[in-house]
Amino acid sequence: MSASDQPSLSLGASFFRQFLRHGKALAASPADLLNPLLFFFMVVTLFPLGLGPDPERLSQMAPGILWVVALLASLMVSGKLFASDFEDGSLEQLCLAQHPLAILALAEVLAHWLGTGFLLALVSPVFALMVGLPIQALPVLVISLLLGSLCLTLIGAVGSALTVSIRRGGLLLSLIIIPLHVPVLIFGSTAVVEATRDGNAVSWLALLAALVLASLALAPLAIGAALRISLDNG
Amino acid sequence: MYFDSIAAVIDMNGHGLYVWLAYAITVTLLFWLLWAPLRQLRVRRLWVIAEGHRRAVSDEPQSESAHQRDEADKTFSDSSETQG
Amino acid sequence: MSLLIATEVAIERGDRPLLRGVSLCVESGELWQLVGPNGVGKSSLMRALAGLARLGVEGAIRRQAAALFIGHSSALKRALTPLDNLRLHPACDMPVDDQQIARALRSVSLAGYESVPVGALSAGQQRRVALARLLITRARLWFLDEPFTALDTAGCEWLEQQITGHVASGGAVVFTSHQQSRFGARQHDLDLARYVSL
Amino acid sequence: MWSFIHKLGSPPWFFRFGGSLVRWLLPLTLILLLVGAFWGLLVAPPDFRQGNSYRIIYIHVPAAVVALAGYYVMALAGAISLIWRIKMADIAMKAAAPVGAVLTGIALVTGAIWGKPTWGTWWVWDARITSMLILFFLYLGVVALFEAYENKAAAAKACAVLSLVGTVNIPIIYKSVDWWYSLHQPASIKFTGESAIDASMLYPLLLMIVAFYGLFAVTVVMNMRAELIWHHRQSAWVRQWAGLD
Repeated sequence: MSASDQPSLSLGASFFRQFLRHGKALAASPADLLNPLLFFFMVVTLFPLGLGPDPERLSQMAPGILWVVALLASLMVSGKLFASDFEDGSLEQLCLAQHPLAILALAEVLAHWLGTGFLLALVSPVFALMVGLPIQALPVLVISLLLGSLCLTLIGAVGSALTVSIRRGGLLLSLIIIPLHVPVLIFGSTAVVEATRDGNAVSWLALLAALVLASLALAPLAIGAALRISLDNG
Repeated sequence: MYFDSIAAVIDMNGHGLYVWLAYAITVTLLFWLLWAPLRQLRVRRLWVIAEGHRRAVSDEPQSESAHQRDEADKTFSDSSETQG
Repeated sequence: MSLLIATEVAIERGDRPLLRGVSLCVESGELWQLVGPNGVGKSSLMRALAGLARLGVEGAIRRQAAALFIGHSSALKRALTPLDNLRLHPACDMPVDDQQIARALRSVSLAGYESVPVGALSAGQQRRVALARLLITRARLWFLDEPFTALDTAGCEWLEQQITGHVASGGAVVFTSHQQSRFGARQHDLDLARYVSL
Repeated sequence: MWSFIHKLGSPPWFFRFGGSLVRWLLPLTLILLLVGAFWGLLVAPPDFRQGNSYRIIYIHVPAAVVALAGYYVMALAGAISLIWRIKMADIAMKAAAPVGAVLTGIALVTGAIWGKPTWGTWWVWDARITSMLILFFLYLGVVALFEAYENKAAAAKACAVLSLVGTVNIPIIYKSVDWWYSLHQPASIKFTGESAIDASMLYPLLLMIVAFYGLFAVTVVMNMRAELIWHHRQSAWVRQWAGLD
């Protein structure tokens, strides 16, 4: 049965396979896809209730509100990223794959991002109008959330990999990840603020893009190491 | 010396409260930083000495009950390992 | 050709030493069972030999061939169908088409269950889906941790055939099991009681 | 040289070496702290703008400087433990984390107290103080992660990864907070000014910084010694040290 002439799986095939597997598992439970959107929707409505309905004040704070809520939504979702893989033993098998664990884990993180952060960014204009964000700032908001959510998901994945073997690790995940989210929040919300004032949002988006590239390059290394450590602790 | 009297030192023309409050908090925290490991070392030394005596006691020919308790402990700790 | 060479392996759990000085050389065509009382460290040693655990493991472990590990957890996504689970399995090491998977599922008598989500299957059926991986792998070195648990007699016979077939074709299998020497003379036993470190 | 590095790795040797180090470094540090505090509090002139509240600089700045340096020391120990698997590096990291956290706490508290007379509010969202607050969260994250793991060997490795990720992020965090601060409130004065401070104030400050570095080293070594004893409580050299045999 095990003829050795057959070509073994290439890295690309394994990468796509892992991406598809996580995507299908995520798509199979629509709750996981809807939860972040509903969370975003509900928490955004809290701000006018807390700060008062005055549209002038709300629209002035809109970029900050939208970005903080997007960050919290990403945080809430990051906890579940590797949880199911850890429980059903897929993580163990991932360590045995021929290809580096960091790359395969990156495939899972990207699939997870598509299902959560990406959708959030596309739907965010609806929430933006609720808090009175000027129309001309909407494109920058969507771009900043697209870039930002990828960065937040990658950093959140590092936290998730570190805390996956701890039983009630959710709170701990927030504690160790929020400080790392600060630059993303600053660059993202400032870009949208500049867009509302017709300032140069592009330079802030460029900084955000730089963070995304850095995270794409470095986060997988930390994720791979953290997953192996969590397995030893499990 | 910049100040000419103790009262001036305490008052520091109005800012004394903040300066001395900051230094007081810092001194207590630094003292705790230095004292905690020393106390921990002492506590652990006493534990090691106490453990030494317990071990000395268990080496001599024990009474029946003590022996059984050791046996029970050993098997219990073995089976508590769910899988090998 | 030796597929696995382990020299002077020591296993620690937390900071409590379990085993020390374990040396093992598995040649192709050999079948090894790790034997020892409950809690001596069979599973821990198995995971170390398969390369799953690094922390608390000392000594040199060299695997000369790709390894396959099947443990207690089945590594199956409950929401996916057996077809998807086997096609997209994280440790899958060869391109597989649907016919091969269907044949494998038929071989573990799960024909017709191809598109039923794994979550809806019974524990025994899930176990068989996990074991179906043995038919679609190129790994020559198999590590099976308690593979016979939750299997009925038919399943055990099937598994015995797979193991003997794999060993006959030049592969090697290291497994743990509660039953003693299920393969009789054809298997080598590694009694871990000799390596327990106090 | 290499034999020295190698010996550092052996617990009994490090325990004795640490003991002799602490015996002279601890008194020296205490003397430096007393002299520095006396010099800064009573001898140095007050700042012409802020008056005597400026004297808090002699504990705020040293604590902030050593707290930041402490994080890098912790991350370095983590990197050594991850790369060369040296157990002593794990113990160094576990010992450095709480010390760094307390020093960051000191920097925050003294900064807040200093803000009251200067700007009339207990908490001021100044760039430096905000970055210090985030550094405090980074420290708490490492300490909390260590406590959350049951298998302490895995805990050390996990904290090593987290502190290395933190180290990469610290410059980015500091820069982004600076830009955030300068964007929203460009006009207000710098907190601990880069303005060249007068020599009569600079020397006590440098002395206190050295003292705080000494304090960091002493507390970390003492924590490590206490940890080593617990880690090897069953071994012969510990019983010998406790005076049993």
